[in-house]
Amino acid sequence: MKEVYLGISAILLATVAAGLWRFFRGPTAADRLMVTQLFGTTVVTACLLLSVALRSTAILDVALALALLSVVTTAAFVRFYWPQPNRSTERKNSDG
Amino acid sequence: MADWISILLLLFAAFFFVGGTVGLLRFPDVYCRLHALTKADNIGMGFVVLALVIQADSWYWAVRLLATWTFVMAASATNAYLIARAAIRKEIPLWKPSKRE
Amino acid sequence: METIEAGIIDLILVLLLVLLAGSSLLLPRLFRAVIAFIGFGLIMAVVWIRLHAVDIALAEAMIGSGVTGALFLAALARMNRSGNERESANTHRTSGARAICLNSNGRVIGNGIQWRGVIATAVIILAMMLMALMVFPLPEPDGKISALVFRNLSDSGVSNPVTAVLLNFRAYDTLLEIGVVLLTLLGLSAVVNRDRLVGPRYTDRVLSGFYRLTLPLLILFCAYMVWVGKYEPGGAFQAAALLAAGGILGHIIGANPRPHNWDGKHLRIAVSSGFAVFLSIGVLLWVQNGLFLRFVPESAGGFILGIEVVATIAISISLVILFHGSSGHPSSFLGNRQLPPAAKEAE
Amino acid sequence: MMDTSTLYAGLGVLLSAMGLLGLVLGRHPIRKIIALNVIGAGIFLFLVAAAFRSHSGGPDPVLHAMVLTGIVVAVSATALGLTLAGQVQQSRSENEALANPKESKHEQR
Repeated sequence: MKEVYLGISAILLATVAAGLWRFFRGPTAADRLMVTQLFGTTVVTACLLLSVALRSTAILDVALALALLSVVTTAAFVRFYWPQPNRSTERKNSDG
Repeated sequence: MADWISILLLLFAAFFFVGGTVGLLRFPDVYCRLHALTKADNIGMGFVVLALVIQADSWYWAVRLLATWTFVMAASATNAYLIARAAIRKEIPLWKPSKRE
Repeated sequence: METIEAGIIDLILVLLLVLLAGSSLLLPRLFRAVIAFIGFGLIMAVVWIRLHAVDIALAEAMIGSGVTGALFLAALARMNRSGNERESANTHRTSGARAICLNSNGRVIGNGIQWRGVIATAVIILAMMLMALMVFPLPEPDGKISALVFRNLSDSGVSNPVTAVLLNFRAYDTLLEIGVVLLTLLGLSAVVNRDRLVGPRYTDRVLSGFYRLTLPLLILFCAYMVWVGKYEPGGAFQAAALLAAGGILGHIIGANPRPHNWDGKHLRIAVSSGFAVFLSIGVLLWVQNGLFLRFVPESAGGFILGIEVVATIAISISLVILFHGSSGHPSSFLGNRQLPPAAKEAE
Repeated sequence: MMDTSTLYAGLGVLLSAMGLLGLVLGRHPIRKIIALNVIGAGIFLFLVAAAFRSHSGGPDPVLHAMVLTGIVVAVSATALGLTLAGQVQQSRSENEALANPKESKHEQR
C-alpha cells in the first residue's frame, strides 16, 4: 500500500504544478489567492497520505495546522489587501 | 479486499483533485473556479480520508483522520465564503454565456 | 523510500520550488511575488517531511501559513495605502531584471543600473559555481555529534532528540534566540508610529464564527504541542506560532485577544518573561550544579517543560506585536505615553 | 541517479544564489525581504539535506535544532524589516507632501 500512497501523493503534487498556470494567468488577485488555497488543500492531503505511509502521527499535526491556519492568510487578504470599498480613495483596478 | 476498496477510493479522490484543478484552469470566472476548488477540498479529501480510515489499524488514527477532515471542511468553507464575498464587493463581474466573444 | 514514486515526488518538488522562488523574485507585481512566496512556504513543508525533518515541517507549516502570509499581505497593503504615486511608478515596482529589459527597449532609466545588474549577475553565478565546487560531492558524515546526542538522550529529561538539543544540550542557542526575538521588539518600539492609522474595521459574522470556534481548538492544539514536544515532533516554537496565528486572526476581525485590563506594561512584562525565566533558571542551575544551564537528569524534564510554557507565551505575544508593527497599526505594547491625557480620555 | 540529499543540497545552493540575485537586483524593500527569506530557505534546505545523510539512527538532530531556531529568528527579522520599510515609506511620502503639496498629485507618469 505504501507505493500506492506515494503514487497518489505524486499525482496530487502534479496537480499543484498544473495549478501554477492559473497563478500566472490571473486575472484577478482572488484567482491568485485561490491557487494558494489549492496548494494548501493538496499539501494537506499529501500530508495525510504521507503520515500513513511513514506511520507518523506528527505529520497529521502538520496537516491539521495547515488546514486550520489557511484561513489566516485569506482573512489578511480580504481585510488588508482587498478592503471593503467604502472610501473615496478606492482604486478601481482589480488586477493583482 | 480492503486494499482494493482503498485503492478504488483513492482513485476517486485523485479524479476529484484532477477535476478541481482542471476546473480552476478552465472555468470562466472567479466564482466558478471557487466552486471547482472547494469540490477538490471537500470531496477529494473525503475520499482520501475514507480510504485511509479503512486501512487504519487503530481507533486513534481513524479519529484523527476524520477530525482533520472536519476542520478542513470548516476552513475551506470559510475561505471560499471570504473570497467570494470580497470578489462581490469588488464588483468582479459574473460570467454570462451570451457576453462571451 | 528510494523508489520510483519518491523520485517522481522529488522531481516535482524541485521543479515547484525553483518556479515559485523564481516568480517571487522576478514577477514585476509585488502582490504576485508575495503569493508565490506563500506557495513556496507550503511546498517547503512537504520537502521537510520528505527529508524526515517533521519538527521543521511543523514549524514551517505554522509560521508559513499562519504568520508570514499575513505579515507580507498586511505590510504590502500598508505600503500601497500610504505610498504616493512615486512608489507605485514603474521603477519601484519592477525588479532589476525587468528594469534591464525596459532599458534595452529604449526607456531611459540610467546606464549605471544596467551595468550593476549585469555585473551582479555574473559575480553571483561565478560565486555559486565556486560554492558548488567546494561543497560537492558532500563529504561523508562522521556522525560523532549526533551519536553523542543519541547516547545522552536518556539523561536529557526528554525523548525527542530535537527538543533535547534545543533545550538541554545546546540551550544557549535557544536562550539567545529568545533574546533575538526580544531585540526585534526593541527595534520595533524604536521606529513604530504611535498615532492612529487604522483602516475600516473588518466585520464578518462567518469569520468571527470561525474564530470563536477555532480559538479554543488552537489553544488546545498549542498545549498539546508543548506537551508532545517531549516525546515527538513539536515544542515551544510550534506552539507559539499556533497561538500567534490565533492572535493575528483575532486582530484581523477586530477582537482584542488578550486578558481584560491588560495594558502595555503587562504586555511588556509578558514578552520579556520568556527570556527572564530562561535566564534565571540558567543561573539557578549554575548555583546548584556548578555550570550555567547544566541540567541534572532528575529535574531536567520539569525545568524544560517550565521553560517551554513561558517561552511559548512570550514568543507568541511577540509575534502578534511584530504583526501589529508591520501592518502599521498602533500597538498597545508601546503604551499610550505619547498621547496627551485628553486624547486618552477621548477614546 | 542522484542521491536524495545531494539533490536537495544542490537545490539549496541554487535557491540561495537566486535569492542573492534577487537581493541585489530588487528595488522595492519588500522584494529584498522576500529575497532574504529565499536565501534563508536555501541555507536551511542545505543543512537539512546534510542532516539527512547521518546514519546513526535517524537524521542529525543538532542540525534540525539549528534550522528550527533559524526559522523563528527569520520570521522576527522579516517582521522588523517590513515595519522599517513601511515607516521609511510613510515618512518619505509625508515629507514629499510637505515639500510640494501641489506637485505630488501630478507626478505620475
